Amino acid sequence: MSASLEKGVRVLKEVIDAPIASYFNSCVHCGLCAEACLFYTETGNPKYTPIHKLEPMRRLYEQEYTVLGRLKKVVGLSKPVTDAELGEWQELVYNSCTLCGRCSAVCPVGNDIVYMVRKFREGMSASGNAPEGIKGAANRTITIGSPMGVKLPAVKAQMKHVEKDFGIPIPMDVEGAEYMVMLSSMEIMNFPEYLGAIAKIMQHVGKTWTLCSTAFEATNAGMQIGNSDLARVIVSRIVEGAEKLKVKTVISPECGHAYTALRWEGANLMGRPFTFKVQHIIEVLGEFQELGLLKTEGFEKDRLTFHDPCQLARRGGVIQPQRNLMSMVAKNFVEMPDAGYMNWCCGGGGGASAIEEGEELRLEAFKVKKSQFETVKPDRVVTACANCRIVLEEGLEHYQMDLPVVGLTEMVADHLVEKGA
Amino acid sequence: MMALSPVAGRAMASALAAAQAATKRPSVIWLPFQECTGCTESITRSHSPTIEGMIFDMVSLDYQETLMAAAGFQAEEALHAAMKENHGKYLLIVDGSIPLGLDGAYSCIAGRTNLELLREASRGAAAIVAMGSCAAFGGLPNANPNPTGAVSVSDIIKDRPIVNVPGCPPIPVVMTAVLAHFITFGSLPELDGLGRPKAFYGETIHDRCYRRPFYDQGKFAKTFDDEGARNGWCLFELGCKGPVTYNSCATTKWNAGTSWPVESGHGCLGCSEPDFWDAGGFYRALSMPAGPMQMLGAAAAVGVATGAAVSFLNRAKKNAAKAGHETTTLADLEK
Amino acid sequence: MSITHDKEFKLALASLPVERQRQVAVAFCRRVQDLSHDVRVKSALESAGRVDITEAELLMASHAAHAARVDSFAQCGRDVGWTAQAGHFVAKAAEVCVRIAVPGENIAWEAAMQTRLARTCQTVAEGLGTENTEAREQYRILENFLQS
Amino acid sequence: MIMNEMQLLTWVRGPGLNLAVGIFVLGVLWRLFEIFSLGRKKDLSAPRAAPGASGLRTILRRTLPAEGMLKKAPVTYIAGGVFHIGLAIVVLLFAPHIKLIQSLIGVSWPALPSQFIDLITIVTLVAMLVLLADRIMNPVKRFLSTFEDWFTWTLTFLPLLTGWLAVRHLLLPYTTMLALHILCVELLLIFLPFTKLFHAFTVFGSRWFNGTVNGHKGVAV
Repeated sequence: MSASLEKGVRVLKEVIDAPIASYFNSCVHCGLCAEACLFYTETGNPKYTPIHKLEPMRRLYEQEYTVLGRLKKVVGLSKPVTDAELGEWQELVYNSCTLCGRCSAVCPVGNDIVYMVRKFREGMSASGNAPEGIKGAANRTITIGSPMGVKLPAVKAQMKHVEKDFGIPIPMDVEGAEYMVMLSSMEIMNFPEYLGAIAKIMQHVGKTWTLCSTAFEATNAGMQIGNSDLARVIVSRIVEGAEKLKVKTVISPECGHAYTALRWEGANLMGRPFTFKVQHIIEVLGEFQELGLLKTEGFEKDRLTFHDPCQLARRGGVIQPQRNLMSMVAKNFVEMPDAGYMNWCCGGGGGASAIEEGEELRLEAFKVKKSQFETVKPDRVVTACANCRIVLEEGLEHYQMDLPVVGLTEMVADHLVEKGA
Repeated sequence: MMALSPVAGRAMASALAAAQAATKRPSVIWLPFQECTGCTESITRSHSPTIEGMIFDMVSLDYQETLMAAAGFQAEEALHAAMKENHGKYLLIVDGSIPLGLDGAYSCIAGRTNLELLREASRGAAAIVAMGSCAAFGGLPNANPNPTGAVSVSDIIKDRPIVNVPGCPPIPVVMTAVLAHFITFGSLPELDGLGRPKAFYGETIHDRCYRRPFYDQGKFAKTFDDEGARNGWCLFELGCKGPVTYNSCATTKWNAGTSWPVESGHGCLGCSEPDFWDAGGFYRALSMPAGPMQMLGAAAAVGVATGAAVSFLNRAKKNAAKAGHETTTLADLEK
Repeated sequence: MSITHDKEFKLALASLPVERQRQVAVAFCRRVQDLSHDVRVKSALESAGRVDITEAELLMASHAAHAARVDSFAQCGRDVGWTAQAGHFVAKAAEVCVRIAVPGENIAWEAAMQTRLARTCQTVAEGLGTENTEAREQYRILENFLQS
Repeated sequence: MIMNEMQLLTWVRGPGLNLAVGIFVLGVLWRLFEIFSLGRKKDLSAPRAAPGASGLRTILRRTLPAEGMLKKAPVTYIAGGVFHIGLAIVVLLFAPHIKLIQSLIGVSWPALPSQFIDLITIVTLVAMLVLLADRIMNPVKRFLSTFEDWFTWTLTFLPLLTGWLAVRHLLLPYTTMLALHILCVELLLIFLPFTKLFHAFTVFGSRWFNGTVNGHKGVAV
């Protein structure tokens, strides 16, 4: 066994726990998870069946933690997991899984398949079997501070631009602010207007907020690649920043995985509960709305629909606030089939959009979004995840659909009553 | 006789008349082994044909300890004379099982073991009727732990045609009807896999039981004196073996068609089936385990112990994996 | 008239009719258009620059610019250089230039912002930080445009 | 010596059943320990809502198809549902079975008429055949299927079939069929803890784990 494989196997032995054991023992090969997975439904290739993506881990579990599995291995009925096999599984564990969690939502025996894929990635990454694309992102996040190589000067440049554009100062490193706003590299590079929208909203509701010069990047490639050690390094920057600035709440940006990394995995990665609250920007806006702090004027009049980011809705439990916000600013808001809890993934989550060789498959899987859109024929799509936004735009462009995609936060900001104006 | 077709009935009537006309009635020798005389008691209750009718008009019963007038040496003489005179032609009836233990010493007649007697008598027999469950299947003496080493006739005799007429005792008319068949046609009736005449052992008690509708409706007597019992509901739950017992009690009934066990309120014991004595208890429903679940406690204990041992090993393995954790660095992402 | 800050600049742009806005927006884009190597961007800008452009032509140009913008997105987790990102914002600006706008929209202002982002990306890529004079250059372009 | 049918029946009702139930109990306890003793880490993230009864809720909720799924896999859901419900009815509401359960644990309840059980058995058998056909034809199921899938299907199908044949007096004498029926049930009991059939137990754990994790996040599943 090569040293890297040995490491991967050791990591897997460490992460296999009672839920995983229970899940593997419960699977009856009913195949329903395939029907929930866009990579199967759109390609018809059974190898994309979610539970099959875990086959090497299942065997390892059986061989390491069950008496019969050990016996089977001894007599040669169960083959040991090899490096080549893990290499072969890379496509299944990364390219064709966005950790969207639809499989976990439909499994009749209750298996949380995504939970297992996340754990399997620990072993895949430790054994050197993660895709180059996510490896690069992890590398840049650890060494540079952002998966896309964004450094502080670039952030400052965008801050300055936004300050000019919106005419509102952007605070940085303000101690004792109520909110610490995180960004994703995607927003810094592609959608600086998000930062402007935040500035506008915070000014509108009269809350104190700040960016943090040592922790502006919210995304966590360590989690996407499935390595807790690296994920911890990344998340600890945010924790240190938030504690240094003594903020009450850290706001995760319009980015699904950043939210999961910070909100649900963060404290577990750190090994201690957070001293601050973590909220997605949509949750924060929802709270402002409930408190009556958001005064809006006018409505979007065209036909709008909302694409629920998986990590926000299905895996994060935020489903209603975005709908309340939509209704606040849009007259003609229509829901797609399966919207909300069972919404279909854009196809680029879980690090998948960082994998170049997976693009063709992603576009194939995008057909499901296409058909969702075709059913309701919206004029524009609203979402709350920068990655969804780009993956959607690319897919729509590929299928020649003229359908603009916009961010919810910006849309809300656009409708705020200008105070004193 | 119920199962004979009208054609057979007519043939039989004329054959009987012919047999009567013959000067000599066929010889029948009845050997009693490890038995209780219940079978003899039973056959004397036959009403159609009656035992008297048979003995006087149809057969020459040359040896039957209970019924014959002779005893002791006279009886033995009669036996040997009949065997010699009718060699190859007589019908041998056996009731009771044959003990093999202690060289057969458990049951002897005139100083000779049953085994010896059976071997001797079978040599000249045209056919053998194993009358009653003991002769047919070993019966009660054969029940666990079988101290006498009792076996059935067919366990010993392999070279003669044998009819098994099981029952404890067999139904009287069944016994006489089998004899009548042999006398009339000179052959044995059609037999099932266990050597029983199909005419009488072709269907289960359950199939012909007048209480069957209650079974189908799920109406069961729970005790022998509850309302269900008074209403004549199914006795399955009280241990009735009707579903696994092949016999004609439900149709021929007993005592000249008066009644039969189930009609009188008791479940079938399954007395005409092999090993009925050891079939899990008379009052235990067929669907119930025959014995108590003795292994449950031990199994649970072993299960918990194995589980605990495996858990211990698994936890040790997992902890070792944890202890061996080396913080992953970027370099580790490569092979 | 001399423009010295954004408030003035924005108001001045907003007061222009859409066609005039488009012209000045194209002028802003011309300054940074070399940062994009996409022919679709260049042709969209050329179309936008024509005063006699029809709505159908605008629509076509808009599709081309849109495709160029989407193609040049910095993908989540991908290593994207700031130079390439500058090109993305040029494409975005070009898309604004060929938008069929309704009165009240300030496409010139939007284009100005996107071109400034493009310029910022370029200076970030060159390690010059955020120091650039794009805003001042835009004020000058507008001044000239208003005088002509 | 070859057993006669009554001896076979007596054996399967006696020592055979004893052995099978013993292995079953042993296996179930062992496997439950083996699986659930692996433990899991406490979730340190702040819950959105108290998990409350989310685990129990999921245990119940997952019995029905998830939103929009029935249309995607009607055969699996309908035949699967019919099979599970039918099996439960036949196992738990047939008078002789109740009698058996009563003798084992002392609890009993009213039975259903045997004609009704007969009908349910036929429906269940058909549902199982449909599921088998689907396993052969459906590309995903065929792809996932291993020896164990075919084996466990047979293990489940045989007790139903032999039980039905015994009650109906078909094919073999009742005694033999009853003995075979009990024997098949014993095989099922023996293999249940060591095959995917063990989902009969772990399904509750799995649903509960999934439910509590989601309850923690405030997602109702």
